[in-house]
Amino acid sequence: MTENKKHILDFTVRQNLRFGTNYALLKLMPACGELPPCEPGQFAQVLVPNSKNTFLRRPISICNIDRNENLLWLLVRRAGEGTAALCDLHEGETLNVMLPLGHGFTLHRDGTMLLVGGGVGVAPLFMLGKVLKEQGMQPEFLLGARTQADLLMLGHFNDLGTVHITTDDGSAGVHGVVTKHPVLTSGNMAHIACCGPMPMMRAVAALARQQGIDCEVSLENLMACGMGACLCCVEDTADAGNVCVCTEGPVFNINRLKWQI
Amino acid sequence: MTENKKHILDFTVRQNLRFGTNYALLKLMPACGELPPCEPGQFAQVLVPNSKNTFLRRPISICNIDRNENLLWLLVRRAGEGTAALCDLHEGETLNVMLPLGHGFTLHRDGTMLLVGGGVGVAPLFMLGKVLKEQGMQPEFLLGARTQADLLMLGHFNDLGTVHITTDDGSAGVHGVVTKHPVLTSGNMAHIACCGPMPMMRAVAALARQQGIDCEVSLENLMACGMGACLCCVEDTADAGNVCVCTEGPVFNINRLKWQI
Amino acid sequence: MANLSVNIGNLRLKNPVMTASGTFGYGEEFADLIDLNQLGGIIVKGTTRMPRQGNPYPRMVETPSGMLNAVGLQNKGVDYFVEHIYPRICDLDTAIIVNVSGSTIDDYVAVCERLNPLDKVAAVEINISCPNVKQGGMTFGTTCTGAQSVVSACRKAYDGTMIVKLTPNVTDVTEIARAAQEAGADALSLTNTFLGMAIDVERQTPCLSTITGGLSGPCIRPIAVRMVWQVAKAVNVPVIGLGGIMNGRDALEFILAGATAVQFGTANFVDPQATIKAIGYINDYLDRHGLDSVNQLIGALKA
Amino acid sequence: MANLSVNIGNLRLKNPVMTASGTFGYGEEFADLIDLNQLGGIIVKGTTRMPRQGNPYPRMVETPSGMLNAVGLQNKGVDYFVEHIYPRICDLDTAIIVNVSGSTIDDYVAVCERLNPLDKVAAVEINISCPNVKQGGMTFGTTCTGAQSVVSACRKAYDGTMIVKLTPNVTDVTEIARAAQEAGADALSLTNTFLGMAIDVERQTPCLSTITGGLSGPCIRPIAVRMVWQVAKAVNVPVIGLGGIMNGRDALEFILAGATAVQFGTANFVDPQATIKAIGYINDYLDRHGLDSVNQLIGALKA
Repeated sequence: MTENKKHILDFTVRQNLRFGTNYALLKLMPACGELPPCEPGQFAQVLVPNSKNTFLRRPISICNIDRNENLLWLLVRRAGEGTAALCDLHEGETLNVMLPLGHGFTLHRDGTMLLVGGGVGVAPLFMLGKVLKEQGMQPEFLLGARTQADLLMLGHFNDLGTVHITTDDGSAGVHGVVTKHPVLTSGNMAHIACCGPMPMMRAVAALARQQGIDCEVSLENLMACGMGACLCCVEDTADAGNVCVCTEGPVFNINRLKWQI
Repeated sequence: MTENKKHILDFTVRQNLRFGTNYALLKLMPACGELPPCEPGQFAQVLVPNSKNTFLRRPISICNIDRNENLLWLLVRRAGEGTAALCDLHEGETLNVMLPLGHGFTLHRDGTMLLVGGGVGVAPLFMLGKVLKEQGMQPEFLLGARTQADLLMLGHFNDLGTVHITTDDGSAGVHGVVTKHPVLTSGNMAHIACCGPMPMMRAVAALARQQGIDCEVSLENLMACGMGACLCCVEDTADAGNVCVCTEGPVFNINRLKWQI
Repeated sequence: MANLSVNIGNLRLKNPVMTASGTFGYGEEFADLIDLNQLGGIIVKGTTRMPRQGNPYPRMVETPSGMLNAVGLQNKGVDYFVEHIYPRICDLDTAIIVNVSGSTIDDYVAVCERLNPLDKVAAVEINISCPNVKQGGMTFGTTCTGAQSVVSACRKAYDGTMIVKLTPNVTDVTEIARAAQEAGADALSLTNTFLGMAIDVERQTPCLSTITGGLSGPCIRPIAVRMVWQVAKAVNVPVIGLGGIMNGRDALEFILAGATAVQFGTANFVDPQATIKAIGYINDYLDRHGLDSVNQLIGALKA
Repeated sequence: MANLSVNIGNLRLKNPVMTASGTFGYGEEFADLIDLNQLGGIIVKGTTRMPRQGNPYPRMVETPSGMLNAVGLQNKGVDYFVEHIYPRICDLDTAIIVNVSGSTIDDYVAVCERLNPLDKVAAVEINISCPNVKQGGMTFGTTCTGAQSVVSACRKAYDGTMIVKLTPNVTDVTEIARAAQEAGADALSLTNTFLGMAIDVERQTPCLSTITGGLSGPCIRPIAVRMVWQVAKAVNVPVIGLGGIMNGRDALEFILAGATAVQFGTANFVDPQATIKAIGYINDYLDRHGLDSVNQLIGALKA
C-alpha cells in the first residue's frame, strides 16, 4: 500500500441522503481542487460544526471517492451528538475534513474476496468492492443488518457483485447474524474483509480462523488525533504490542490481533 | 408594571429575515399554546443550539409580540459565536426560550415620548412604540446607525409614528450621532426611552439630565441566569447598591444609576 | 417508582437532587418554572454575619463549557435572612439548607448561632471554599488546620446537620476531608469552584474586576468526579457531589463515584428545570436497571 | 512583520509557539500538513530510560471542551530515540526539546545523561507532572522536596537549557515553582494535565482503564492561565504557558499573563494546523496594536 499524503480540506455538502432517521449519506465536494488519492479502508477525521458538546473530530470511514463528480461519500450513523450534527447537515454547509488516514484493506488478486459488513460498517466495503471490480476482480458481499430497513446502499452494492444478506429479524435474506450465512462456510472464499460492530467482527474472525480463511477487520477504537500523535487508540498486537489503530490500522489482519477467539 | 410569570417554551423558527450579513429578525412560534404576556423592554433568555462554544443562554430583547400570528420577534446582531448561530437558524428549527424576564419601560400617558435607539438596540423600542400607539399615544422615534444600511426595521417604525434619523456617515438623516439631532433639544419631549450601545446611552442620558427630561435606559450587563439567581449582572444604584440588571432592569431610570454624566 | 430518598446524617432527603448555593437564589426565583417541593433540597445562597455588597461588576465571563464568577458573597446578612427570607420559604416541603460564609471564625460562629434555633433550617453548609473573598473563605479550606478550626468552632455553635463544603484547589482533598470529618462534619460537599482567570486580549485586561474568579460548569466535572471518588473512599460521612452536573446522567457519575446526594449549580443558569428533569431521569434509570433504591447506586462503580 | 523571537534561558526561539509533549509525536506525523520549520519549537513525547508499553486501552474519553487521557508514557525508550528518531529530526530548523520522564530519580538522570551530548537537542523538559504513571511522575511534582530532588539531580546531568514541567494538581503552584527554580531550572512550563475521571453510567464502569487520567483542552484553560499568572510573578526564570490553548487569541492570554512562550497540546488533535495559524494571528495582533515585538506583550496585562 502506498502512503497517501494527508490533507485538511474544506468540503461543501452537495447532498445529504437520509436513510430513515438514523443514517445519512453525505456527498461532499472539496471547496477547491481535486480529491486526494485514497485507498479502500482509509478514513477521514471530520470536524463537527454546530455541535455543542463535540470537541474532537469524528473518524468516519471513506465510503466512496467519486472521481467523475469529485465527490467524497461518507456514510454516517446517528450514534451521539457529534454524528447527529453530521446527519443533520444542510446542503451548502461547509465541513472541514482531514484525509486520507490509516491503512486500508489488502487488495487481493488471487481467489474470491468476501466483503462482510454490518450496519454502518458497510461504508468502506463499498469503496473496496468498487476498486476490486475496477481491477477485474469479482468480489462478493455479505451484508447484515437488524432489519431490512437497516440494509444501507443495497442498490449500490448490487451493482458491484453478488450480495448475500442476513437480518436479525428475518425481514430480508437469511434470518440471523452474518455468521449464520452459508456463504461463509461454503469453502469458496479465499479472503474476508470485514467491518461492523465488534461482536460481529469477532464472530467472523473466529469463523475465518476456524475455516483457515485469510481475514482482515477494520477496528474503530476511540481516538483523538487520528494521525498517530496522541497514542490513545491503541490495539495490543502479537508482533509489536500496543500500536495505533489510526496509523497501523484501522484494518488489521486478524493474525496480528490478540483477540481471544 | 405587572409581574409577568416566567415561562420556558420551545419555539419553532417560522421566519428568519436577514438584514445584510450582520442582523437577523427571527419570527418564532410557540410549539404549543399562546405567547405569554410580555411588556415592552422585557427580554428573553435564548438557549443557543448548534454552537460549539456557547454555554450560557443569550439575553435578547423582545422586539414584538404579534398576537394575531402568535409570533415572538427577536432582532439579533451577529456579535459572537452564539448570536451568529442564532442569525444562521433555518426555518423549522427549534429554539428554547425563557421569557418574559425583567422590568421594561414605563408607559407614560403624559407628554410626548421620544424613543431613542442605536443599532440592534432599536428592537425593544418597536414593541414599546407599538404598545404606546395602541394606547392612543403618539410616540416619536430617533434612530441612529452607522450607515443607512444599518437602519433596521425602518418601515415598521414609520408605521408607528414620526421617525428621526442620524447616521455616522451621513448616508441618511442627520450626519452624526443621535445626540446631534435637534429633536433631542427641541424642548418638545417629556420622556426618553433609550436603548443602544453604552456610549450612546451615556450621551443621551447626559443630554436628558441637562435638559431636565425624564429618561430611561436599557442596560445589557453580562449575565448568566437572567433571573436574579447568579448575581453576576449587577449595576451599582444610588438607592440600593448592587442590583441585578436582569430583575430590577434591564430598564432603569437614569436617576437610579451612578453614571458620571 | 423506585425509592429515591437518601440520608445525609440525620437528615432525610426525598431524593438526592439539591441546588447549589449561589446558583438558585432562595428558590423563589425559580417558582414559576419548577415545583420547588419536588427537590431533595435547596441550599440557599452564602449567608454572612453582616450584609455584603459583593465585588464590582464585571463579575462573570463565559469560558469553554463553563463560566468564571466573582460575585463575592453578595447577600443581605443573616439577620435579614432570618427576619425576611426564612418566613417566606420555611414552609416549602423540601430541605432548606443555609450556606454559611465568613471572613473570620467568629463570623462563621455568629451565623451558625443565629441559625441554630430555626427548626425549618434542615442543615447548614459551612463554606470554607469561596474563592472570591479577600479574607477567610478558601484560605480556611486549603489547610487541615484551617478547616479544622472553622469546623470545630461551628460544631459547637450548631446542633443540627452540618455539611462542610470543600475547595478543589488543593493537592490532596482527602486530607482536608478527613480533617473536616474529625472536627465534627456530618457530611462533606465538594467541589466548590476552581480558581481561574480569563483575559480580554484586545483590551489586555482581566475579564473580571477581581482578576481571578471561580470556575464552574461541565468543564471541570471530570476533576470534581475524581475528587468525590477519592473522598468517598477516605471518609465515613456522606459525601455530596457537585461540579458541572448538567443532567441526570452527570448526577449518576457522582453517585456511582460515591456521592450520597448531588447539587446542581451552574446548570440552573442554563436550564432552570434541569433538577426536575434529573429526578425523572434517575427514577427511570433505576427502573431500567431493575433497582429498587438509589442507595444501591451510591459508590457502585465497578473499579 | 513584527519580531516574534523570544528567549528561554540561553535558548532563542524564532517565535513563542511550541507543541506540547505527547500531542505532536516527533513532529513527523504533522509534516504533510504544516511546515515544521515555522514552529518556535517541538517538544517530543515523554521519553523514559527503558521502553514503555503504556496503559491498556481505553486510554481516552472526550469530556466537555476537553478530553481525559491515560496513555502512560508509551515510548520506545531513550536509546531508540537517540539512535533512530534523533537522526531523522535533528536537521529541522526549529528547537527540538525532549520531554524527560521517569519513575525514579535515577531514571530521570539516565535519560538526561544520554541526551546531554546531543547538540541538536535544544533543551530538555523535565516532566515531574505526568498523572498517568504509577510511580514517579506527578508524585515528584506535588511537593517542594520532591521537585527539588529530581530537578537538582537532572541539573547535574544536563548542561543545556532545562525546563521543568509543573503539575496543576497542587494547592500552591508558586511554591513548587520556586523550588524548581532554586534547584536549577532554567524555565518552567505549566500546566500539565489535571487529574480527572469519567464514568460510563450505563455500564457503571470508569471510562479509562486506569480509572483516572489527565484532563486537557480548553475546559481547563482558565485555571492554567491563573497559575501561569501566579507563577510568572513568583519566579525570575521564563515561564512557558500551556493548558487548553486552541488558537492565537488563547496563546495571547498566557503571554499577557506572563508567559514568554506557549505550548499547543490538545489543539493539535482538533486542528493540526492550529500552531501555524496562531503564529500568523500573533503577528497580525502585534501589527494591529502597533507593537514591534512579542516581548512587549509578556506579562503586559493591565491588572
